[in-house]
Amino acid sequence: MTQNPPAVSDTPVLKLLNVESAYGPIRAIRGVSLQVRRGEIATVLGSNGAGKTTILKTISGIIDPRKGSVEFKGESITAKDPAYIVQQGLSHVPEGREVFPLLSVHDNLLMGAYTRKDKDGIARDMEAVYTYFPILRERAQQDAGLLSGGQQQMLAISRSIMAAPDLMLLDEPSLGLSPKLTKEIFEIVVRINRERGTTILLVEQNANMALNASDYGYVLENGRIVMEDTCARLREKDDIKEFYLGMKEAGVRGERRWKKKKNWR
Amino acid sequence: QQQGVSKTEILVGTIQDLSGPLAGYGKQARNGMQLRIDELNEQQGNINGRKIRLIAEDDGYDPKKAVLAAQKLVNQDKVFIIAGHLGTAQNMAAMPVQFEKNIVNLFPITAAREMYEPLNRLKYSFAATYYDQIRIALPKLVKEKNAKKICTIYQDDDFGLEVLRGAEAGAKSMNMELAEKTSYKRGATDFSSQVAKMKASGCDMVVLGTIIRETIGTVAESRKTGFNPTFLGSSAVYTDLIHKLGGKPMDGIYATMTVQNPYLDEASQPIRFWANKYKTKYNEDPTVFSVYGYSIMDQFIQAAKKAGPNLTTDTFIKAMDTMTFEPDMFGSPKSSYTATKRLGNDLSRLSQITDGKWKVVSDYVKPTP
Amino acid sequence: MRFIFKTDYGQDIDLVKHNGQRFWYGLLMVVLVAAPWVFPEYWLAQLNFVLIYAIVGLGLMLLAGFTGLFSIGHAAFLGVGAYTEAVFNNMGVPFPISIALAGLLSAAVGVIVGLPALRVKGIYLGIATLSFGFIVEEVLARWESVTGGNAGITVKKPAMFGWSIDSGTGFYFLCLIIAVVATLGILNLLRSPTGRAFVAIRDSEISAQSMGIHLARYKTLSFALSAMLAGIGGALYAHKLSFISPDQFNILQSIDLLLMVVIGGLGSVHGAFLGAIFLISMPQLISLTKDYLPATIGQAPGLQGLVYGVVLIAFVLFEPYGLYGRWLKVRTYLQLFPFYRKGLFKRQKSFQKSDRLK
Amino acid sequence: MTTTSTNDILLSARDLSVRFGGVLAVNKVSFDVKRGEVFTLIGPNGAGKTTVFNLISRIYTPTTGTIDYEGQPLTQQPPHKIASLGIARTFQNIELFEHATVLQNMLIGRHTHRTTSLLDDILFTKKARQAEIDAREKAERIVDFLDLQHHRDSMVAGLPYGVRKVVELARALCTEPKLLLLDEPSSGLNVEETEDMAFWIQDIQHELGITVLMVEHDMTLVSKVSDRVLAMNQGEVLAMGTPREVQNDLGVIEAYLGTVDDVSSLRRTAA
Amino acid sequence: MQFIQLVISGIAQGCIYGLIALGFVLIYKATETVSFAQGELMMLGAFCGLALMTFMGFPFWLAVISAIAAMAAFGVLLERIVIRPILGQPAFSIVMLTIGIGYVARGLITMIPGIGTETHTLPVPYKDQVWNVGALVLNAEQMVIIGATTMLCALLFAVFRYSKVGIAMQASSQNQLAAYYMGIPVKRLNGIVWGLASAVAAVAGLLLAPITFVHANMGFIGLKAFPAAVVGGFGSLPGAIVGGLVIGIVESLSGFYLPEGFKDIAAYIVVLVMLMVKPNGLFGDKLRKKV
Ligand SMILES: Nc1ncnc2c1ncn2[C@@H]1O[C@H](COP(=O)(O)OP(=O)(O)OP(=O)(O)O)[C@@H](O)[C@H]1O
Ligand SMILES: Nc1ncnc2c1ncn2[C@@H]1O[C@H](COP(=O)(O)OP(=O)(O)OP(=O)(O)O)[C@@H](O)[C@H]1O
Ligand SMILES: [Mg+2]
Ligand SMILES: [Mg+2]
Repeated sequence: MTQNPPAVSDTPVLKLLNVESAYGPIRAIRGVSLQVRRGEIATVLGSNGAGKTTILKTISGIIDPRKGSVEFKGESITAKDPAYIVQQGLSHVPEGREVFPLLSVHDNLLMGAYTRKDKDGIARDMEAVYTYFPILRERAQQDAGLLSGGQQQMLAISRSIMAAPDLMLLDEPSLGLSPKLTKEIFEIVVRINRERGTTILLVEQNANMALNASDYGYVLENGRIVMEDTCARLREKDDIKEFYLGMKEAGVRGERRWKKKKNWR
Repeated sequence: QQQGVSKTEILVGTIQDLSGPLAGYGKQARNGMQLRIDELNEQQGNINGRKIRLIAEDDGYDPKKAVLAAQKLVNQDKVFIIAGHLGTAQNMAAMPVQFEKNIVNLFPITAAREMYEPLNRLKYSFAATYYDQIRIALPKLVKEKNAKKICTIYQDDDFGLEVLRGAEAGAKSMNMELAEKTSYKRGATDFSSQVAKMKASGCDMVVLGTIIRETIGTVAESRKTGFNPTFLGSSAVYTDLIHKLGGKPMDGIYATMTVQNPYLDEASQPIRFWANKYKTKYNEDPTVFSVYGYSIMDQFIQAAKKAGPNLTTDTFIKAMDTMTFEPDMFGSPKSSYTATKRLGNDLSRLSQITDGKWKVVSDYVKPTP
Repeated sequence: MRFIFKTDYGQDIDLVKHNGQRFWYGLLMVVLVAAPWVFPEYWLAQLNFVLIYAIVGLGLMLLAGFTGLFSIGHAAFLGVGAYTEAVFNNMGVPFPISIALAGLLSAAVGVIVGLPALRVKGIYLGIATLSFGFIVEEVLARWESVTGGNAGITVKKPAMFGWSIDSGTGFYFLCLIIAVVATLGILNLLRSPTGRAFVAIRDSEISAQSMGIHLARYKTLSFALSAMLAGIGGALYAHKLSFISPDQFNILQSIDLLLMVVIGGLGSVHGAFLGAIFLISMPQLISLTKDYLPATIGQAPGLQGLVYGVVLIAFVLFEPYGLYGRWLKVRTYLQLFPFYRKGLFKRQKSFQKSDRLK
Repeated sequence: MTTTSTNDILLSARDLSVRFGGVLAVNKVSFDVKRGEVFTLIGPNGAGKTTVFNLISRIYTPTTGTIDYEGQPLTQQPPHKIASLGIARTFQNIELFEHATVLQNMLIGRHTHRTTSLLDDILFTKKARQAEIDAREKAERIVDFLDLQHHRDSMVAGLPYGVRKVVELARALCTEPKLLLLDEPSSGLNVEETEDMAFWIQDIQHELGITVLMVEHDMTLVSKVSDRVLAMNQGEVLAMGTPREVQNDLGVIEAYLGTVDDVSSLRRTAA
Repeated sequence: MQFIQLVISGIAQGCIYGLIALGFVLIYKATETVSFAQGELMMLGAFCGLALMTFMGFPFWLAVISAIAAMAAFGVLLERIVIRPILGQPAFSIVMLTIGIGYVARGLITMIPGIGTETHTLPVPYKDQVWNVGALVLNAEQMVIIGATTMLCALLFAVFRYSKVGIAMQASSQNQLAAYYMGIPVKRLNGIVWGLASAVAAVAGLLLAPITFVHANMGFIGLKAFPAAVVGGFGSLPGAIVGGLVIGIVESLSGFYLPEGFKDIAAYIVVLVMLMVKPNGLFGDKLRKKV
């Protein structure tokens, strides 16, 4: 990337304070506080069931937090209607694609731009996502439900791009994408961040990609944030290397099947 | 100790459809009964020292609910008698419950033959059945109009069936056959093919096993398509709604009737007075069903008085079985009961809509021998 | 909270998990057996209806609650059962045989009705069953030589080998026994491969199929079993009413049956019973309370329907999981008593997803 | 990495094609899966990999071509028979029974092994009870194998994505298959969990002796566990061979793997 | 001639079914629930028109427009109070709600003293007019229904096919969660849908009233409209009309040419045959889940 990135300002676009969310009796996240500053890409790492998806869902109002507050662009959006939150300039690429199966690809994209009024801008962005993912143009009239898994993922991301949001929440965007496309997706994410100044909160299993593309990272374990730092520094931590980047000190795990306890050095 | 009779009170139960398809009738019948009871309790004093209290249950025209309602009345409220229960299937389901406890089923509002057949000492039925009405009236009208081909359109349920059977019996008594029998399902709105069928068979006399909206629908469709036979309906057709809703095309329809419709501007003064009293009390126009309810209660009161101070099911039956009820102001025929004759009478009159109103056009029709 | 220490897999499979349950269900049985001597006649009659409807409800629960196939024509099976019983019983066939025939014939009709279920789902299936319901009703009305047509038929008391059940008590015990047997059968079914196959079909057909479940066979089986219970219920219904006519088995009856299982709580055996209690007692409760209302309201026609509708709406709004769901909450509350947290059952936002694709 | 030396072919696809309207999803694809090996399908999104799985599990019928399984034509079998032939699968988008617990899901997997009749079930005879206990034992063994003790009695509806993937695997294993079809087993798993998955797949191959046919995008996992790899593109075969061979195939790199390996280029350059 | 006359009657009756089916399809397309209250909404619409025309003395057109508007508002209100609290629950909960709404509507109307239990007639200007074309008799009431139905159907079709709001309604029915993620105001749209459906019901009620009269149970005709919707394919608006016509014509012809009883169940036999031959109806989408 050669272009000059817009400076990351210090004002947080998104601020979570002590958020606790639960599914019935199961508390999925407990006292999570995090911030995403305007113009940056932040990432949340964490193992299965750590609560990453729950955080994103809480932000976009899909589940109401038990405690704590969520602030977006200085306004509290705690437990607001999800549609309202999205209209404030936030868009969410959900886990598991969630396309509109019986609408055509084209209509799916149009729905992405539901909150927008500028016809020209929409047409421009439509053209842009078709360039990112030519297959979508090819399948514009096909029902989205008949796309392959990866194609649906492309559609889900594109749909979110169509919203031209201020803040994008991405839940595992590379899920089910080919290695080549995975890289491309991250390039697109970074480009959108750099070119449009879109702030991004990224949840990703592919930690290597995520840590390289992001500016700031949080590590989530069992619903709690156990570590946060700039990505540059996170990349250097041993635990991160071992558990998230798969770089092992030779012989620590190797082909043997026991797990080392994480102690967050 | 007789249930439902105390020193000061007689408990009368009734089961009506107050929420189902016949809620209109059910309500009117109940109001009619209540009107008579109020007259008794407020003005005329009592029956051998007892006032009447009416307990009305709603069965929504559902036999299962009728059983439960009967069970409540008989076993929970412990009524003395059940009177004026609306609906054939509903009565059929409720009667065993009553009979088990020796409770009389007095004058159910349904003109089905099962209400007095087979004979049971606890059954009393008050008015000519649809079967008899048509069976007796049809030959008279056929002769009068010199009709050649008789058809019938009937509702596909127990009610319609009774009319059909009556028509068949009536035709048979003249050595005729029904040229066309056609039916529709309750709640139908389109009668075009039925009318087309009857038209195609060239009928000049149509027996209507229909109620209100279906009568209007059939007749209107016929008039539109230029099919103009003589229409004869049962007493179910004899309601002011036919001409009120159907308007001009309804003129000329015949219907059998047992009591007169209480028009508010009726010529006969007592009926007019009664109708207006009803209207003031319930804020709606009375209909024949109000009259049914009123008459049922009136005749019960007469019989209960006659039964004397020791009112039990047995004394009541004894009184009933020697009762003769004179024609009342609504023009009902004289009726009488014995231990073996449990249908008050099988007579009906013919009436016809002329200028948007029912007019009585014949005296009580006697069965042609 | 009760913790059960399990020592072998058999314990997981047992119907009764611990002594507490054993005690409560035992007590329930004692009350049911003593009912004829304890409750007034009127209540006993209601209880009897409850048992009959619970039997039908169990069948519908199996179909709708566990297999996910909604039938809006279930009254047809009730009708087939009732008429079979009426006809055979009146011919003098001993009661055990006639009721078995009623069940079997209904099951056979159920198989036929189940056929479209192999191709269609959801609303389409609903309408298919509804259509069958209408057709069966019409057949009952038109086949006069057997059914007596719209005039209906009177059903004699159940009798076998010169011994007839005519007292309310005898008939009550008959219903009780059948209800208990049916319940046990369903419970057994649900803890065995057949029951699991039903649940699998409900949740994902494609995946059930890839697990080797023969969709057509199990769907028809579910229809057949469900119809059989409805038929047996219908036979008892015929005796309880002692007069049946085709319009007793119309769409409104079908809707009532469906409401019964949904209000009871879809997907639970308790639900069938709770739903039956609701269905039978609701109109009675309304009519008991209306005497206390001012006459203009209490005596107004339509009140029954209105209240019924309002209760129904209130139910869905406040307790979408039905009576059984409510019961579970009450139970958890009691078990957790001092530690119960307020938000425990706070309803989550939930999101509907098309089930056109299942 | 062991390669099985048997020449015994378990599944063989010949000239498979399937067309959906204008889309030729699979075009003349042929391949053989040998008994005991781990055979992996890779390819760009929309290449037709899942469709091949769907053809094998008879969700779709091929427009042309045949599939033979143990020497018998598979295309004549009804879909529900596939499982009893010993073919189990997982789904790319996870198709679990949401309103059942993990254990119940796995027991449903035992369906093809049911021994009881309907009557046994209704009466819950001794035989039914014993069958039930046996099924449980089998299921519990797999629970242990896949480390699912923790989730054993949880409702699937509440499980995180990654665990569901494992539950699907567990359910498929419960059918005791000969051939296991895994559609992207590692998607949604992090590095550590993917490693676990690799171990499991190896164990499935070696200890349970199950042949595995897999679709996968994670090349680390692919090269670790597969014996042979088939690369597809736009419905056609692009390359076939050992993981290393395929990974070095220029066509595969072009269409699938991409050329840039260093992701640090993504990083924000200081302003 | 006979035949043509029967077909014309069938078409007219079919349009009635179609018109009500339109309401079902509308709700289904936009919320994926089946409204069992559609018939009752129709009944309320007719009573509303009746009240305006006969009790309040509004002129015909004003009464029609006010009745439709009032019912639309009522629909929105209904959604707000009753449906919204459980928005997102499984579709079947909402089906139950609509059954409940049906009971309440019928109960409430029945409770109105002196009016509720009666049958009324709606004084429309074209009442009882007939045109004789050759030997055929065309009925004004039926012609009005045919015309209005066609127009409504075209209008709704356009809304769903081409307007953003229409597409968004379908989107939220297919995947509510995703609709929220897109910022689609699902709740508001739902309100609009129910408003629309009530308005359509009101139109149906007003058009039907001259033929079937106004009474508390007039909504039961909705049961015939279900088959119509299914034959057409439940998600298709033109399908609703075509399905209605098919059923209407089959009914009319079978009433004449087939033995007694067939007319009443013709609709249901048609449905079953259709489901066997073409499980998704004439215009329904062929759906198959891709895994
Ligand atoms: N609908 C639900 N009902 C009950 N519990 C749930 C539900 N959804 C999630 N959970 C629980 O909440 C916790 C966090 O789940 P979440 O989906 O946020 O994890 P995650 O970090 O996104 O995992 P993954 O990487 O697998 O997507 C998990 O323990 C899970 O079991
Ligand atoms: N039922 C169907 N109808 C129409 N097109 C289909 C259908 N199933 C698959 N396709 C098309 O066939 C192609 C192959 O799909 P498939 O799901 O096999 O891809 P895949 O290789 O599994 O891709 P991914 O890695 O993204 O899952 C895609 O372009 C898809 O759109
Ligand atoms: Mg997640
Ligand atoms: Mg795939």
